[in-house]
Amino acid sequence: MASGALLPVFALMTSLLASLIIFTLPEDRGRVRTLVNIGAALIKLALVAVMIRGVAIGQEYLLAFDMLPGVEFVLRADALAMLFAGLSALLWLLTTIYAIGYLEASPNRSRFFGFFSLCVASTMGIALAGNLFTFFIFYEMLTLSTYPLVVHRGTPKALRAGRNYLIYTLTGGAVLLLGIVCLHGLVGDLRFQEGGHFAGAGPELRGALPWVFFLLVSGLGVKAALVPLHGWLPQAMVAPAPVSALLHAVAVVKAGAFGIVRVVFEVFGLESAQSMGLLSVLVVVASVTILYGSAMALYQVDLKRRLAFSTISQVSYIVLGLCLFGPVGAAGGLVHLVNQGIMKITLFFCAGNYAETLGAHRIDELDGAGKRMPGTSVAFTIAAFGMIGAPPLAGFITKWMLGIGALAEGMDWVVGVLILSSVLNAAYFLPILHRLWFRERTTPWPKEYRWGRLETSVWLFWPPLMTAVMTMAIGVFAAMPFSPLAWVILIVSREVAL
Amino acid sequence: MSVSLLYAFAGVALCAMGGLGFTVLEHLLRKLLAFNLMGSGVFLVLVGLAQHRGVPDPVPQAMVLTGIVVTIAATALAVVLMRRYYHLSGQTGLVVCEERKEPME
Amino acid sequence: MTPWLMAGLLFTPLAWAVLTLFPAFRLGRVLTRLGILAQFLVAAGLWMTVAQDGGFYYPLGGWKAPLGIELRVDGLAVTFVVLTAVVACACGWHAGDYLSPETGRHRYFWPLFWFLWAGLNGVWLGADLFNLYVGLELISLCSVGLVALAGNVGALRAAIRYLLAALLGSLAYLLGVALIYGQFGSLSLAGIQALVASAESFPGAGVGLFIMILGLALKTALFPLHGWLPPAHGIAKSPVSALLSALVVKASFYIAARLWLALGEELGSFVLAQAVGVAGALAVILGSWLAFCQSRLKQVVAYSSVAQIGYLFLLFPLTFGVPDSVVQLAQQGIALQVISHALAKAAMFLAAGNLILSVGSNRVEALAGVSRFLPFSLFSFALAGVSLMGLPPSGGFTAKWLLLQASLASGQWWWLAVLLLGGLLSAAYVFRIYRASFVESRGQDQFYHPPRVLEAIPMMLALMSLCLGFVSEPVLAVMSLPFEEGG
Amino acid sequence: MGRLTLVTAGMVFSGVFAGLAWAVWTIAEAPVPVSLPTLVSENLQAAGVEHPVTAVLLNFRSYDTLLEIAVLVIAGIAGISMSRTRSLEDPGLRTSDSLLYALERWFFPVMMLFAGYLLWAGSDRPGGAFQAGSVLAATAVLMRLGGVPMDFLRPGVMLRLGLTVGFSVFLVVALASALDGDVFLQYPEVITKPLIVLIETGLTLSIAMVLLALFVAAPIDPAEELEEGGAE
Amino acid sequence: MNAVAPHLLLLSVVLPFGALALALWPGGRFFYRYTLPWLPLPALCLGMLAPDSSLELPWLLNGGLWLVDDLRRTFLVVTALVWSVSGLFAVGYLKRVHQTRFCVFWTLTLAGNLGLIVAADIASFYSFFALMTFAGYGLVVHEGTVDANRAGRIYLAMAVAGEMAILAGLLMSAELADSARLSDLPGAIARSEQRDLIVLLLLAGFGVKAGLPLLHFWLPLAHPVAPTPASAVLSGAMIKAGLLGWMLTLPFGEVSMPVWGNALVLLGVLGALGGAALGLGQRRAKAVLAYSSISQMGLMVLMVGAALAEARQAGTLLAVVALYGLHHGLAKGSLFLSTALALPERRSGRWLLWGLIALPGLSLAGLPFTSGSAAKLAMKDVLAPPDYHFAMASWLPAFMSAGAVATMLLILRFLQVQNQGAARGDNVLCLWLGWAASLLASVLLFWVLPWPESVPDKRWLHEMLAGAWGLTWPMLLAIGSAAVVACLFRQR
Repeated sequence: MASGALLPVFALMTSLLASLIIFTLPEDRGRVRTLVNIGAALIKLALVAVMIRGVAIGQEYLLAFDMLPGVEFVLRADALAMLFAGLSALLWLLTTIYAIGYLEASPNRSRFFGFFSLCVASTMGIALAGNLFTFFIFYEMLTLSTYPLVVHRGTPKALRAGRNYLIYTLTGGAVLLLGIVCLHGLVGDLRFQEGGHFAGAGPELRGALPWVFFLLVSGLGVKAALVPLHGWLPQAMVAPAPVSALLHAVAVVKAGAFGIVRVVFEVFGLESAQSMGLLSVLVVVASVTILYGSAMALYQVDLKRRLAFSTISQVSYIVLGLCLFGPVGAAGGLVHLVNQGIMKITLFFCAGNYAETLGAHRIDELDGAGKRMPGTSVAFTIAAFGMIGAPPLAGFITKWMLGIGALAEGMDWVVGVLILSSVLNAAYFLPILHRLWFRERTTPWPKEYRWGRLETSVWLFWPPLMTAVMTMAIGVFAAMPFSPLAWVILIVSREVAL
Repeated sequence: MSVSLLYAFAGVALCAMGGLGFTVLEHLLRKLLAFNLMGSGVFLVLVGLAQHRGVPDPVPQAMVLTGIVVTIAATALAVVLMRRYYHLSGQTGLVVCEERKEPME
Repeated sequence: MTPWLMAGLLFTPLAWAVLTLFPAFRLGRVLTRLGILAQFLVAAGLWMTVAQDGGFYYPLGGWKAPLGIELRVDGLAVTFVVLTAVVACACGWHAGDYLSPETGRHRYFWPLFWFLWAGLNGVWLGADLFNLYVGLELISLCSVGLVALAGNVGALRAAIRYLLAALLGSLAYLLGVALIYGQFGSLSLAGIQALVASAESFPGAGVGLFIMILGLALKTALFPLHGWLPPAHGIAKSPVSALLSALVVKASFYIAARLWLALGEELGSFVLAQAVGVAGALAVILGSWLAFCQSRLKQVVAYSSVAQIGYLFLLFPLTFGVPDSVVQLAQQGIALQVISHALAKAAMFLAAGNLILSVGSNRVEALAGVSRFLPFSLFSFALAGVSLMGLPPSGGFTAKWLLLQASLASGQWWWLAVLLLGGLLSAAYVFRIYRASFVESRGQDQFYHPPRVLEAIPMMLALMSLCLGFVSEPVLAVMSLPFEEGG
Repeated sequence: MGRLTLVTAGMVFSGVFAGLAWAVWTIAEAPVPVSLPTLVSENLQAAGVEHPVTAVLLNFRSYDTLLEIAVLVIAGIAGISMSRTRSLEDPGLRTSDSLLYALERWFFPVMMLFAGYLLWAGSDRPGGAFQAGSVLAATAVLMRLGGVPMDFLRPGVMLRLGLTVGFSVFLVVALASALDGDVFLQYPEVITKPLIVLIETGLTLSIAMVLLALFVAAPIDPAEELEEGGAE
Repeated sequence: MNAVAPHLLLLSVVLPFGALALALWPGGRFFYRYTLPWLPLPALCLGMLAPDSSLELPWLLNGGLWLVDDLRRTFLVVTALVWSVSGLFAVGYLKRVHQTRFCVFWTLTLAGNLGLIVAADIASFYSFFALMTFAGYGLVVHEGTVDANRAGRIYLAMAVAGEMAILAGLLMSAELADSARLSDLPGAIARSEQRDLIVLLLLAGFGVKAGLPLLHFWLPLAHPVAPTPASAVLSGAMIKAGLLGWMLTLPFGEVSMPVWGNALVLLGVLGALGGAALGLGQRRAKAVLAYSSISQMGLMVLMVGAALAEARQAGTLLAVVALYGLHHGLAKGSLFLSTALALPERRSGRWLLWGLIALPGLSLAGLPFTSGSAAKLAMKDVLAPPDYHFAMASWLPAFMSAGAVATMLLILRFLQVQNQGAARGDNVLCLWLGWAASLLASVLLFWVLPWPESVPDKRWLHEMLAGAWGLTWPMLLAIGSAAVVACLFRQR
C-alpha cells in the first residue's frame, strides 16, 4: 500500500523540509519563518494523528529498503513509535510557538529554527525507526542538530557546555554503534519486533548477548543521562529555554530512554532480557540515578539547573519501569515517557518565562513571582506537583503504575525508591513554590520587561498553560481511550503477548 | 651469473646510495642528483634483471626509455621550481632557516 | 558505443588539455565548462554500460595483455571514473569563479587540470604495472604544477617537497615493477595474479610488492610518510587542494589496493599487513590529533586528510588471511570510504576556500561570528564533516559500518577501537571549527559574500557525500564486480 | 645532520641494499614463466617498424608513450607557468663569446643533420624521437648560451604550439586510428610506418621544445602572490 | 431525590473547582470571598438529604467511583457545615492583602476535603487527600509571619512524609487487592502476609493528618498560626480526614489485631492526656485549642484502637467515632471561630458572650444535654469492658474519665486565656453571623443531623438523666482542681 509506506516519510519530511526552507530564509523574514514553522508543525501533528488512528485499528505503515548489503533502512509506525511521535509532534508545536516568542528580536533566528526543525525531524526518525541501524542514523543526526542549539548563545559557557555535550554524546554514539555492529555480527539485521528476537536463543548467543546489551545500553544511557553518564545534561541547560525544554522533554534525553525501550522490548524481548539477568543490573542503575538526580537537584540554586537534575532523576523512571519485568511496570515506564515530557516542558517553559520576563534565573530571585505572573506560576505549580507525583496529575499515574508493577513482581524495595525519590522531589520543588506564592517581593526584579496586558508575551504565556492543562488532563482522564495510559496499555498488550 | 645480472646488482647498489643521498643531503640540487642516481639504479635493475639470461628484451628497454623521459621531465621541473624558490627565498634547503643564503649554483 | 565512451574518457581530457593551453583564462573557463559537461556525460554513460553489461578488458592498440596494454573496465574502475567526474566537475567549475582571471599564471590551471583528469582516468582503468607508473607520474607532475600555481615561497617549498616525495615514491614503485617483471616476465596485473596463484613461493617478488606498497604509501601520505601532504594541500588554491585531497592521493592508494588484492594473499605476509594497518591506525589517531592542533583552517582540513587516509590502509590487514566474505566487506567498506572521503573532502576544501574568501583570513579564530553571515558555506563544511566523522547517514558512516563488521568478523577486534576513536577525534577537529564560528564576537561584522555558485558547489558535494549512505547498496552492487574477475 | 643520523641512515640503506640484492638473486635463480621477447619478435611483422624497441615504444605500448609525452608537456607547462612573461633576457645566462658564436654556426647544421639521422634510424636500429629531440635541445641550448636571440621561446602561442605539436599529432593519430577500427592506437596496417614516422617527427620537435623551455624558463617574477587568506 | 443525588454528588465536588474561575478576572476576584459560605452547600444538602447513592466516573484516573453511604454522610455533614460557617466567618475576617490567594487555597482545600469524603476509588481518594494536604499549606502560611513559615515548613514536611506512607500503603494494598476500589482494601490487607507493614504505613500516614501522638508536631504549630477561619476548618474538618482514611482502609471487622489495638489505645491515651497537659501550658487561645484537638483526637484514636483490636465491635465503634467526630468538629469549629471575636465593652454583654463561647467548650467536656454528652454516652456505651478481650480493655473506662477531666481542664484554660487575650470592641457582621451559625450548629443542629445508623437509638434524654452524674463528676473534679490551683497562684 503506497500511502502506508509514504506516511512515515511525509511525517519525517515535513520538519526536514521546514528546516531547509528556514535555512534559506534571510534573517529578516520573520513572518514567513513563523508561518513555515507553525504550518509544518500543524501538518505533522495531523499526519501523526492519522497514523495513530491507523495504528489503533491495526494498520501497518512500513518503508524499507537496503542501504547496504544486508542492512536495511526501515521506517515503521507501530504503537510504540506513535507514542513517541505523538509526543514530539505535539510538543514541537508548542515549543515552536514558545520559541518564536522567546527569541523575538534576538539574532540568528534562521539558524536556530533551522536546526530546531532538524532536531525534530531526527526525533521523528528515532520514533519511526524500524531497526537499530535506522535508529542509530537518526540518533546521531539528533546529536548533530542539537549542538548548534546548545551553543546558540555563543558565550564561553555555552560553548563549553556544547563541547561536553558532544564529548558525551558522540562517545555514547560510538559505543552504541559498536553494540549495534556486534549484534549485527552475531545475528544479522534485526527489525524491531514485538516480543524481541531472542526468546529461544541458544547458549552460544547467551554468552555474547549480555555484552552486547551492555554496549547498547551504555551507549543509549548517555543520552538518557543514566548515572554515571549524565555529566552533560546539567551543563547543557545554558541553552535557550525552548531548547532546554525540547532537550529535556522530548528530544535528546527521551531518545536515549526510547532507545532503551526499543532494545529491551523489541530486540531482546522482555522475557529473554530478564532470563539473561540483564534487567536486574539496569534496575539498580536506574534506581541509583533516580535518587542521585533528586539528591543533586536539592543543592542547585539555579532554577534550570535544578530542573536539569530533576530530569536525570525522572527519565530513569522510564528505564526503571522496563526493568520491573511485568506489564504494569512496563506500562508505567512507558507512560512516563509522555508524562515526564509534558511536565518537564512545562517547567522549562515557566523557567524561561521567569528568565525572560523578570530576569530571574536563580531560585532566590523568584520571591513573590506568583503575584506578578500568576498564569506562569500556576502552570509551574501544577507541573511541579506532577513531578512530585501528587495525584491526580500525570506523575502520579506513573508512580502508581510503577509501584504496582514493582510489587506485583515482588520487588518491594523499588517502592522504597519511588517514595524516597518523591520525598526528594517534594523537597526541591516545594520550596520554589513557597517562594513563588508566599514570599513578599521587596526588591525590584533583576531585569523586567513588560508586554502590555498579559503578564508576559502572548507567545510565551499560552504554551506552559496548555502543557500544564495537559499534565492535569493526562492524569485525570487517564482511563479515557487514546489517553497516553490507554495507548501504553495497548502497546504493552502487544509487546508482552502473554 | 651474467654481466646483466652484475648490472642489476650495480643498479641495486646505486639505488641504495641514491636513497641514502636523498635522505641525508639537504641541498636541494644534491637531493635531485641523488634522485637521478637512484633512477639510474632502478633502470639498471629493470634492464639487467630482465636480460640476465642473455636474451635481449626490448620491453624493459622501451620502459627504461620512457622512464628516462619521465625522469628528465620531472628533473627539469624540479630544477625550475628550485630556481624560483631560491630566487624568492634565497634558500637552498627545505628546512626554513633565515640566515643562510648560499649560492645556488 | 563503448569505443566512443572510452575515447571520451581517455582522450578528450588530453585533447582539452591541449586546447585550453592556448586561450586566456576566461576563454579557457568557457572551454573547460563545455568539456566538463561532456566528460560527465561520458563517465555516466560508461558507468551505465558497465552496470548493465558488466566489465571488460580493453586492449589498446589492438595488442592483448602481456604484449600490449589492456585497460580493465570494471565496476570499481567506472565507479571511480564517475567519482572523478563528479569531483573534478565541481572543482573545475568552482575554480572558474574562484581563481582570479587577472593573475597571468592562472591560465595554466586549465591544461594542468585536464591532464590531471586524464591521468586519473588512466590510473583507474590501468591494469598494466608500468602504465600505472606513467599514470602516477603524470598525476604527480600535474599536482606539483597546480600546487606551485599559488606562486609564493610557501607554495614553492611545499611543491618541491611534494615533488621529491612523489618522485621517490614513483621510483620505489618502479623498482618493485622491475623486480616483479624480473620474476614473472609480465607486466599485466591479471596475468601476474594468475601466475602467482600457481602455488610456488616468490620471495623476491614479495620484496618487490613490499617496495611498491612502500612507495605508494609514500605517495598516499601514509603516516609516518605524510610530511609532504599538509603543506602542499594546505597552501594550494582551494580548488586545487580539493582535487589533490579528494582524488590524487586516492590514485596511488588505488594502485596499492589493487596490487594487494591481486597479489597480497600470496606475496604478502601477516606482519606486513598488520604493520600497514598499524601505520594506518597511527595515521588516524595522530593525524586527527594534529588536525585538532592546527591554527589555520586549511591545515586542519589537510591533516584531516592524513587521518582519513589512515582508514584506507586498514584494507591491508582486513583482507589478509581472512574468509572471502570478510574480504568482500572490507573491500566494500574501503571503497565507500574512498568515495565518501573524496566527496566530503572536496566539499570541505571548497567550503573552506569560501570561508577564507569571506573572512579574509585563514585562521580558525577569524571565523568568530561567521555563522551568522555565511551559514551556507559553513553548513556545507559541517555536512562534509558529518561524513568525515563517520556519522550517519553519510557515506562515511556506511563505510565505517562495513569496516567495523569486517574487523569484527575477521577477529581483528583491535581495529574496532581505531575506527571508533578516529570518529571521535575527527569530531573534535570538525567541531572545533564549527565552534569557532559560533563565538559571538564584537569584532568583525561585515563579511564578503562569495558568489552563489561558489557556495552551491560545495553544498552539492557535501549533500552527495551525506546521501551516499542511502544509496550505498546500489553503488556497491555495481562495484562488486571489480574484485571478482569480471570479463 | 648529526653523525648519528648519518650512521643510522647508512646502516638502513646497507640493509636496503642487502635486501634488494637478495631479492634480485632469488629472482635470478627462478625461471621466467612468460617470455615477452618471443612475443615481440613474433609480432614484429605487424608492428610496422623493424627495431623491436621502437615497436614496443610506438606500437605495442604506445599508450605509455602517449602518456610519457603528456608528462613532458606537463613539465613544460608547469615550467613556463613560473617564468616571467615580459622579457627573456637573463644576463647571467649569456656568454657573448665570439668564438663560441662562430663555432655554433658550424655546429648548427651538423647537429640538425645528426638529429634527423637519429630520428630516421629509430625505425630499425637504436635511435628515435627522444634521442633526436635531445640533440635538438642541446643545439638550441648551445645557441642560447651563445647569445642567439630566440624569440619563439617567449611564452606565447608559438611556444605553446611547439610544446604540444608532437603530443597533438600523436593524439590525432590515436583518435583517427579508431575511425575504421574499433580500438584506439591501432594503426591501419598499410600506413603504420608513415604514421610512426610522423609521430616521431612531431615528438622530436616537442621534446626539444620542452627541454628548451624548461631550460629557458627564467623564474624571476618579483610580484609574489600572497597565500590565500593573507599572510601566514 | 434518588435521581438528583448523583448530580448533587458531582456538583458538591465540582462546584469549588468552578469557583476557581472567579480568580481569573478582577470583578470575579472582588466577589470571590462572598461565595465561600455557599460552596459547601451542595455537599451539605447531599449529606442531609440524599439517600445512599453512587456515581461512576469510568474516565477518571483508573476508573472513578464516588458515593455517599452511612459513614461518609456523617463526615460530609460535619465537613460541609464547618466549612460553610467558617466561610461565612471568613467573609468578615479577610483583609485585602492576598485575599484572592486565600480564597483560592480555601476553595482548593475545601474541594479536596469534600472530594476525599465521597471518593470510593483509591486514586481519586488519594488525589483529593493530597489536594487537601497541599492546598492546606496555603492556609497555614497565609499570614506570612516567621511563625507561620516555620509552621508551614513542618506541616509540609510531615504532610509529605505522611503522603508517602499512605502512597506506599495504598500501593501495597491495592496490589494485593488487585482492585481500584477502597472497599476492597481492608479485606485484602487482612489476608495479606504483609499486613502489619501495611497497617503501620496507613496508620502512620493518616495519623499525621489525625494528629496521632508523636506525629502531631505540626498540629499545635500550624493550627494557631493560620487565619482563624482556616484554623477552624483545620481543626474541625480536615483533621477528621485522617480518621476517615483509617476507617476506609484499615481492616476493621475483618480481623482482630490486639497488638495494634493496644498500641493505638495507648497512643490515644497518651494523646488525650499528654495533649491536655501540654495545652495547659499554652498562652494563646488557639494553641490551647489545638492541643485540645490533639487530646480529643486521642480519645477517638482510643476508640479506633479498640475497634482494631476487636473485630466484632468494629462496626458500632466506628459509628460512634463518626458521631464523636461530628460533635467535635462542630464544637471545635465554633471554639476556634470565637477566638477571633472581640468581646463587647459592656460587662453584661461580655459575660453573655463569654458564656456562649464557653458553651461548645463545655459540650466538649460532656456537659449534659450538649452534643458532647450524647457522644460521650455513646462512647461509654460501646466501650463496655466485657465486650473486649485485649489487654487494655479493662482500663478503658478509667481512660475515658481521665480524658474527660483533662478536657474540662483544657476548656477552663482556654476560657481563661480567651478572657485575658481577647480584644474589646465591635465585630463585623459576618463574624457574628459565622460564629453564631457555628454555635447554633454545635448546640442545636447536632441533634437533627443524620447520625450514623449503627449508633444505638436516640433514647438519649432518658439515658442522659441517668448518666448525668457520670458525665458531670469529671467536670466538677476539674473545676475544683482548677479552682485550687487558681487560688494557690493568686495567693502567691
